[in-house]
Amino acid sequence: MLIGIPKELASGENRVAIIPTDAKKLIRAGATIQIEAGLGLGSGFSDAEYTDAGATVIADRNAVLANADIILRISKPTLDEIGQMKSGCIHISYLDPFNEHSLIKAFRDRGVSAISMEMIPRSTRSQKMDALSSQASLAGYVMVLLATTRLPRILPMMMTPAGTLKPSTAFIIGAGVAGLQAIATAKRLGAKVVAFDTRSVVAEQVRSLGGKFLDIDLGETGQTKDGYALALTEEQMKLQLEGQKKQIAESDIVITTAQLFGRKPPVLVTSDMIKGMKPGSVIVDMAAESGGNVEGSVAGKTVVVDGVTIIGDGNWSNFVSRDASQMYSSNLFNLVDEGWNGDDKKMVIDMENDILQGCVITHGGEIVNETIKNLIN
Amino acid sequence: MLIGIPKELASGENRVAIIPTDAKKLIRAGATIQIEAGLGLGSGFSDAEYTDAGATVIADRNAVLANADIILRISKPTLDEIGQMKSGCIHISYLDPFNEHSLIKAFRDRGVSAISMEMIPRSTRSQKMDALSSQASLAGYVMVLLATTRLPRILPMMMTPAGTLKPSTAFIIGAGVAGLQAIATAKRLGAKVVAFDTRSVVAEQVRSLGGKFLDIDLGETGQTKDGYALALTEEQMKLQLEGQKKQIAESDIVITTAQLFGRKPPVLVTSDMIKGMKPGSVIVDMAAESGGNVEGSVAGKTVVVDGVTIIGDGNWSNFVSRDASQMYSSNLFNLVDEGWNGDDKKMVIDMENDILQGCVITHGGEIVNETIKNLIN
Amino acid sequence: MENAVFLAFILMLSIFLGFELINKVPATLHTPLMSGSNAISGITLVGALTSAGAEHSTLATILGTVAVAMATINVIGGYMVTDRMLAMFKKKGGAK
Amino acid sequence: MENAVFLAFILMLSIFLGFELINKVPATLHTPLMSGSNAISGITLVGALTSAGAEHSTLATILGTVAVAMATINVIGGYMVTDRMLAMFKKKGGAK
Amino acid sequence: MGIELLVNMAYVVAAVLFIFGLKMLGSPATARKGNLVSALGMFIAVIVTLLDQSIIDFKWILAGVVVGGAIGALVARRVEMTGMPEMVALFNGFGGVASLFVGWAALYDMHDAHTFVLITIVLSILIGGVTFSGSMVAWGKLSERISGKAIVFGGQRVFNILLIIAIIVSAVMFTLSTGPATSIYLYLVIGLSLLLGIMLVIPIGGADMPVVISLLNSYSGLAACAAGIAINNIILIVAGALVGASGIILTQIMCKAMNRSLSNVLFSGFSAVSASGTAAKIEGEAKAMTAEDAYYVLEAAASVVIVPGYGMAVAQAQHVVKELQELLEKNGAEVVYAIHPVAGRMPGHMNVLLAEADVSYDLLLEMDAVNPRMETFDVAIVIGANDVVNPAAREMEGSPIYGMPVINVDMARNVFVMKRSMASGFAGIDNPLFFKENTRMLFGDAKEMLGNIIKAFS
Amino acid sequence: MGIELLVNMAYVVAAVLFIFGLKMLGSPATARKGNLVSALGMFIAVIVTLLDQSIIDFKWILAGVVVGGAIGALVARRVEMTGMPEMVALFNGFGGVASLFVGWAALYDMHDAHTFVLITIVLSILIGGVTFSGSMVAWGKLSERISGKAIVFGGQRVFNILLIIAIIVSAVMFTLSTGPATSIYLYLVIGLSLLLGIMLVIPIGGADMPVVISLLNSYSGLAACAAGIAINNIILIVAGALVGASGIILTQIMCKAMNRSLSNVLFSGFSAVSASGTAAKIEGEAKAMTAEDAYYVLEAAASVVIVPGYGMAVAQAQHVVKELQELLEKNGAEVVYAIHPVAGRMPGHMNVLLAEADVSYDLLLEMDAVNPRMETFDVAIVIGANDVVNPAAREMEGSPIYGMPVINVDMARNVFVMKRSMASGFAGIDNPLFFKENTRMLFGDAKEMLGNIIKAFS
Ligand SMILES: NC(=O)c1ccc[n+]([C@@H]2O[C@H](COP(=O)([O-])OP(=O)(O)OC[C@H]3O[C@@H](n4cnc5c(N)ncnc54)[C@H](OP(=O)(O)O)[C@@H]3O)[C@@H](O)[C@H]2O)c1
Ligand SMILES: NC(=O)c1ccc[n+]([C@@H]2O[C@H](COP(=O)([O-])OP(=O)(O)OC[C@H]3O[C@@H](n4cnc5c(N)ncnc54)[C@H](OP(=O)(O)O)[C@@H]3O)[C@@H](O)[C@H]2O)c1
Ligand SMILES: NC(=O)c1ccc[n+]([C@@H]2O[C@H](COP(=O)([O-])OP(=O)(O)OC[C@H]3O[C@@H](n4cnc5c(N)ncnc54)[C@H](O)[C@@H]3O)[C@@H](O)[C@H]2O)c1
Ligand SMILES: NC(=O)c1ccc[n+]([C@@H]2O[C@H](COP(=O)([O-])OP(=O)(O)OC[C@H]3O[C@@H](n4cnc5c(N)ncnc54)[C@H](O)[C@@H]3O)[C@@H](O)[C@H]2O)c1
Repeated sequence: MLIGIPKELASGENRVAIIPTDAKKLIRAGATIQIEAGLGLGSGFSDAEYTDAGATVIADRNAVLANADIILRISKPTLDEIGQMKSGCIHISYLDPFNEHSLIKAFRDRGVSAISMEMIPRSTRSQKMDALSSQASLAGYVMVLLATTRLPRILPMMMTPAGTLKPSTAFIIGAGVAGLQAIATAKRLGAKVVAFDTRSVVAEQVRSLGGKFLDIDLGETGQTKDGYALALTEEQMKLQLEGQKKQIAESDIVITTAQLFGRKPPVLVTSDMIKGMKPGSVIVDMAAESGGNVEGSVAGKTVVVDGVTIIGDGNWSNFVSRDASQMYSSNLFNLVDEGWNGDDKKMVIDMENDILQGCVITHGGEIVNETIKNLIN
Repeated sequence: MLIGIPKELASGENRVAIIPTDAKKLIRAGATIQIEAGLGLGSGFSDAEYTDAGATVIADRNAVLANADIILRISKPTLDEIGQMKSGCIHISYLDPFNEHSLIKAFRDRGVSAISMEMIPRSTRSQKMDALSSQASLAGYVMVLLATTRLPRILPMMMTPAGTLKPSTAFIIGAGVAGLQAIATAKRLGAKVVAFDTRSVVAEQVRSLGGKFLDIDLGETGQTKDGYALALTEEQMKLQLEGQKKQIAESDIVITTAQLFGRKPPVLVTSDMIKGMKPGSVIVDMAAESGGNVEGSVAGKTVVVDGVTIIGDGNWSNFVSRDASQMYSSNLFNLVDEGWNGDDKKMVIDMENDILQGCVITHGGEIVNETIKNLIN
Repeated sequence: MENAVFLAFILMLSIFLGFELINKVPATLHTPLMSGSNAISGITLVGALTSAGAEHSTLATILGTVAVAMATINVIGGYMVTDRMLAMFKKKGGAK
Repeated sequence: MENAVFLAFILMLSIFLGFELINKVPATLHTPLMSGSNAISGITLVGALTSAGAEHSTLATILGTVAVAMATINVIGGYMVTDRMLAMFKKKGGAK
Repeated sequence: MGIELLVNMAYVVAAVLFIFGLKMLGSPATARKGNLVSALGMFIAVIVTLLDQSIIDFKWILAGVVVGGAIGALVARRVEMTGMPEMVALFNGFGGVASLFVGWAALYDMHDAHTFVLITIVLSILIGGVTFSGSMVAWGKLSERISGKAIVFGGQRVFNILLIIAIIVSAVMFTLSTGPATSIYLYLVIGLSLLLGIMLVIPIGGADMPVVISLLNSYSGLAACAAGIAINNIILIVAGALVGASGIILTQIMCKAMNRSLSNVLFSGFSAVSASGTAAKIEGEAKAMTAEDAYYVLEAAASVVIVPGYGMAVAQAQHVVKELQELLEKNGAEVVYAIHPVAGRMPGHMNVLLAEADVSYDLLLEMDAVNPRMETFDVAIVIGANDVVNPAAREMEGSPIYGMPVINVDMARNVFVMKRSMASGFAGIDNPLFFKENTRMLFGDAKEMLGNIIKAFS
Repeated sequence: MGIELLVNMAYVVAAVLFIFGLKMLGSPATARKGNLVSALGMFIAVIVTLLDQSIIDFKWILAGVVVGGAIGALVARRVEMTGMPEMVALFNGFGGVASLFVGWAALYDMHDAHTFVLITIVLSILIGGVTFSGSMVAWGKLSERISGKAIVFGGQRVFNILLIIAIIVSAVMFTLSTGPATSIYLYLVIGLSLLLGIMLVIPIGGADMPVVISLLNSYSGLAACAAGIAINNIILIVAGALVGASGIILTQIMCKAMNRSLSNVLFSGFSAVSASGTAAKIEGEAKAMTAEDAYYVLEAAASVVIVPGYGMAVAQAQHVVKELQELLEKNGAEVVYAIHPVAGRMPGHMNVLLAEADVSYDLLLEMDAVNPRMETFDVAIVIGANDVVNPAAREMEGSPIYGMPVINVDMARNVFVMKRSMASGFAGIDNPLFFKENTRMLFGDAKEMLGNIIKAFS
């Protein structure tokens, strides 16, 4: 099977879908690989490395798209690009299937099997393909570091001849994959770390990283079988905001990670709370690009509001593009490998496979994912 | 005595010489304080906080300079400003006395007692006034964080479902005050840390922070009684460069801290070595502003050379201006306190005091510091 | 003084001493120690010897002879087995 | 059996038992333990009683009486002092 | 009299050697030498006894010694290492029967039918008999000649009580009677004591046999002691009492190592009749272990792999883990960590914690690097991990984690699992690892448990 | 005969109580009860002795008991707590002299001059005498009635050898002689043994007296034992032997706690004559301590301040420090850290390390917060710090660090200093702290030393 990997188009995107090591593995498994020239430069992988791995470098992007039996990439394609693909080809990338209805329809109509990386189920066995997790984990690290370089203070405590510098406090709202890594990173740097999450099961996990869990009694909350948080009632939302207020005022860094995949993120930090913060404090809004947890955050930008810096850059893992590429590439490889038939040397989409069941959106000219199908029709 | 604190003029300087807490302490000791309006804004201290502490806020900068019996600040003054000062007034700031000869002469001629913060002796007892140390320590922290946000990798090792991310390696050249803090910070973040210094006594200190000391046999090296490194012979310099080469090629982050107060810093990383580094690697040149340890570093700028990012921003502690101000202010307070006469409520320059002996450059219309006197005459 | 007094003291002291001798024994030594002290309990051989050799009566002699044989098995076997166990133990300890 | 045999066994067993009884004693107990076992060594009082009361000869009686007095000081004083020491110890331990 | 004094003084020496021998047997470094010391004591005691003038005829002695010695030596040399405990049971039984015979023979050596002597005779017969038959049952159970299961039947308790009463009655009658009646009561005591030994041991399960043997060993010491009093031989008294007392202590130590009380061991069989005992069965195979016993294994291990999981994070045990690692290394062992990619609750969870504890990166191995050489590890220590070491992922199709690669700790020679209970982990599934032959559970908070093991490295 | 048996069986009970008493005295939890148990044993022994038919006249006994009891009770009640050790010495001396007298009196109670009995008599006199005079010297030294210094003179060794020969000769002559010569040799033995006791103890320094007293205590047990053989009293024999043996062990334990050998304690005085001993003087005052002893103090402490320095960093002891903190807290103590601003080799050095070990920030106090309440801490543990706790900064004008504020650990009740040697720190100056009355040095690598203390918390 011919695997094609086009360059990413989004501006500033430095990550790459497949790194040379994984390209080599795929080739060893029997695949042929064509990449667009200059594919890995953003993460420091030269074309030569891909050639060494056995891939062919092609300057013509359209050719890459048109030839491929499998297309591997990070961002969703344009409608245009879908038109260039072979019917029956497999396209794997982020798709944002809850919102990109026209894209899904285009896939269906073109007969392309579209796999959405967001829809990989969150079972223990599928973790190795779970790009949301792998990238969120890096995001947690990046967000803390970005906050740190913006903060006019240091995180750790220091007792020095020139007086004692008190430790900074970091407050992490949402202790999912990104939140936990943020807790770990801030803790490493010596900050006092406090965290909150609506799922009370994570309190133990926060403590297992040396963080303090902020106790706010919201009454009954819960999580889906995939571990996602359920939405709060309006009453609960109010309780939460009230309960966080004091902690936010006392914190030097606030990081919100309640992205809530598939839903609009809740507002967790209001303008009012921002006014209550110390000048120079920093807020990182992980969800800025999809609507934001923080009032006044601007997607893709860092702004200063009332003396408080609000970082809403987004695409966090792109800051550590090389490692992010390695992880994403590994996720893709594992996914292809899951469907790989070693005898025929091709990827087969077996709708009995519980992992593929979850993430294949269109297949054989149909929308096969129930949730998306219901949403679109 | 009237203490005057003018605003800092250097562009981008956010630090402040005296923070409200220390202003209050000085006033309690019997001083009167006048500050220039807007003094502390860069570090988040409002004029109101100074007023609360008992200081007077004056909009006219010239008045602040002309009234003061003691002037406290960070950067050296302009020649102009010296002309506005009272004769017999005490001026405390960084002075760069080895290079700023005309400044020193102006102080002498004006009859101002100029104290150079760089010249505070490095005895155990004077550590609380040692601003070079307090600021260098913060610089060590800042340099690592700046490097980290530029590096397309994360520092710690991570074994995840999406593969294992190897830990990054940080190589710190010069394990003085800044270097040690850089070691500690990189170590905290989970990097493999290797360090080198020409003073072999620090090997144990490096290890005490969990770092590895790179063994290069330079033969006899040494240090002054103040703990400063002696200059290397040409032969030794060659040995060092040779010995570091491999380590630099293997490192993701290289931080050079060999500022060598009073001398031109040695070149420790050559263009050649930079070419040998992995794409995306980061070098921080602490000494960039005073000549640089790294070939190709640009003072005050971050540049990319051969795929390697070279950070030469300088004024490192200014990145964490609030904590830096607190420490510098504490240093100044301790220095004034050292010469303070509680009965007369004034600062007396006692040339018997071994600390003042070291740092007072001009006094009573004379250049009193022997080294500087010899240099200028 | 009467024999009984001495006996009482001796019994009392022996029992206390027996209690005190065994303090903290690693689990690996439980079986060897059991086996070793079992061999000591073969001391009854000494009694058997007197019974077998004293020629009091045929029955006593027969009983004594059987007792000697039995006790000897206990003594010889016990010490040898213990030694084998401990030899193995030593080897394992020495190997590392 | 002869007394000497019994004596030998009893001595041997007592001495071994004495060795085994004292194992790991915390430093704070060194003095009380010394004092307490010193009180036990006042057992010589029992011997003194027989000497003083048996009326063998005047000298023996005098010696015995002095011995009784001395040994009683040892016994009474010894136990009381030990108890005082240990009481203090307990109180300190209980306070925390 | 000269000779008798000599003999007795030699007995003192023998007793001293026994005491030293027992003491030395209690510590690994000196145990083997201790056994030799005690054997030397035995040798001296036997030799000087032969000097005793009351021994007139050596031929029977010779016969007994040769036959017994040959059998003992042969059996001791032949037995498999695994058969050791049953061999001890067998030897112990022979010792018991010897005491029984010595006591019996003493009957015919009595100059005056002193009640005191008669009591000691009946005691030596009684205890010797119980020791003998009890040891034989224990031997049968261990060598699987008798079912290793606890054999129980209704009314057993009542029967035993009646048996004991009968024994007491016959013993009393024996000491009071004279003439031919003596023999009848004698045979009754012998028969009933044999029966009692059987009754006491059959309701105890095979797994508890070591404790029973240790107890019976203590009894055989007491039997020798009683026989000694009967025939007025002081070395029998002293050595017997020593063994009797030290045996009791050893028995108690062994019970403690199994986390049981002695009475629980001896009488739990009875209660098994009433409790149906099926629910207990499933868990029954997970074997718990104390920190101290774990220490003895670790102390002898040459290579150890540590597998941390979420429980290490919860217990915040990373610092203690590092300490154990250092101790093991100082002890000459190779130590590595095997990090499963999904261990913990976030990617890199274990890395964060182990870096905090300053564990060198070089020691952290990926699952794939460790699994192929898992057989070479003496011990795998699983610290608060569960799903990531669950062999069900390999073995049990249909398990929710089937197909996920796990760290195959069950292939290591020994597996120690530290967790607080038998509870399941994140995936909520049972873990067959806990029931494997080579797995031992160290129940408790990981940090405390590790602390206890570290303490044992004195 | 009935009564004699009763008395002797009561003696068995008394012996059992002594054994339990001794055992219980060895552990803090049971010590006080143990003393009562042993007192009960003594009470029984004394009471049943009075039943003995050989006692005809009670008046002298009564006189002796009343006088002795009154004195003993009075003194025991009056003595200051600090005077305890000397009191024990005094009592012990009385016990020794009592044995001497009992042995002596036995001479007049002998039915036949059996050599064996004579030997035991001379032994009881000899040992009793040495115990008495030795104890008196020890008492004098402790109560400062005699100079506490080791008293030595030229030829002392030769003199002592001659003395011992003389004693042996007179003792042998005594056992062999009859008639009036007996008395002469007897007096000789008594006199010489008293002299020997003095000679043995005077060359030992006051600080070593507790060990000497413990040894003399063991002797007084042996004296009682010898007297017991002489007068054929079994409880004297058993109790005496018990005390004799346990006393030796206790003596050895005490030597070990002082890091000395017994022979070093007993004979070091002699060598002092040759060595001029001035250079040693300066260092002589720094008192070393073992980890185990440190544990006993810490175990009883209610508030502890930990002062880390560069040595903690070098030893990488931060994790162990945290563990000790947790153990102390579990034990009910308050623990804080006092961080000196220049501790270590870079600003915040201690913070970095303690954060790595996850020590809560709330426990880190600045120097200025700790110094005012330093007196309230039971123990200050200085871990590899030196300059920052150097009182010379306060006290010694002209010292290079004069005027620098330091952490005033010397004001705490006890100070433990952990470092490898007496070497100086960064500033290169000596530290008078090490020589203070309330300071104990724990020499060794900080990590290992802390590990040892932690082990003691079992
Ligand atoms: N790594 C990730 O990114 C990630 C994210 C989400 C979920 N997961 C899932 O989490 C699981 C990770 O496996 P795992 O083996 O690390 O953990 P696990 O399967 O959840 O097992 C952890 C075990 O630790 C024990 N434990 C808890 N506290 C303890 C304490 N204080 N002391 C001793 N033991 C303690 C628990 O048993 P007791 O209660 O009996 O003590 C529990 O069985 C996988 O199923 C994985 O899929 C991983
Ligand atoms: N904080 C700063 O920024 C800075 C910078 C430069 C210099 N200084 C100077 O450094 C000094 C700091 O004072 P300090 O009390 O922390 O340190 P210090 O005075 O240098 O004393 C450290 C002590 O630790 C002991 N030590 C070393 N390794 C050890 C080990 N493995 N285990 C146990 N003990 C060990 C050493 O004694 P042994 O050899 O006997 O073990 C040494 O005396 C001050 O004089 C300060 O002025 C500080
Ligand atoms: N089983 C697996 O293998 C696996 C794989 C990946 C993730 N997971 C689990 O899924 C869970 C969620 O993962 P995620 O990080 O991608 O989730 P997410 O991005 O949807 O949400 C981030 C966090 O925000 C929290 N949150 C939601 N609303 C909030 C509010 N109002 N206030 C505060 N916090 C709020 C959520 O509970 C979640 O913890 C995690 O617990 C993770 O462990 C499991
Ligand atoms: N006694 C005190 O209280 C006190 C106070 C402050 C600093 N000090 C000591 O002074 C020393 C130097 O302080 P600094 O950091 O300000 O010095 P610095 O800024 O002059 O130099 C930084 C480091 O670079 C090193 N260096 C010089 N040439 C080098 C080369 N060619 N290659 C590699 N490294 C080279 C120096 O040895 C020094 O460690 C430190 O050891 C510090 O502990 C002592």
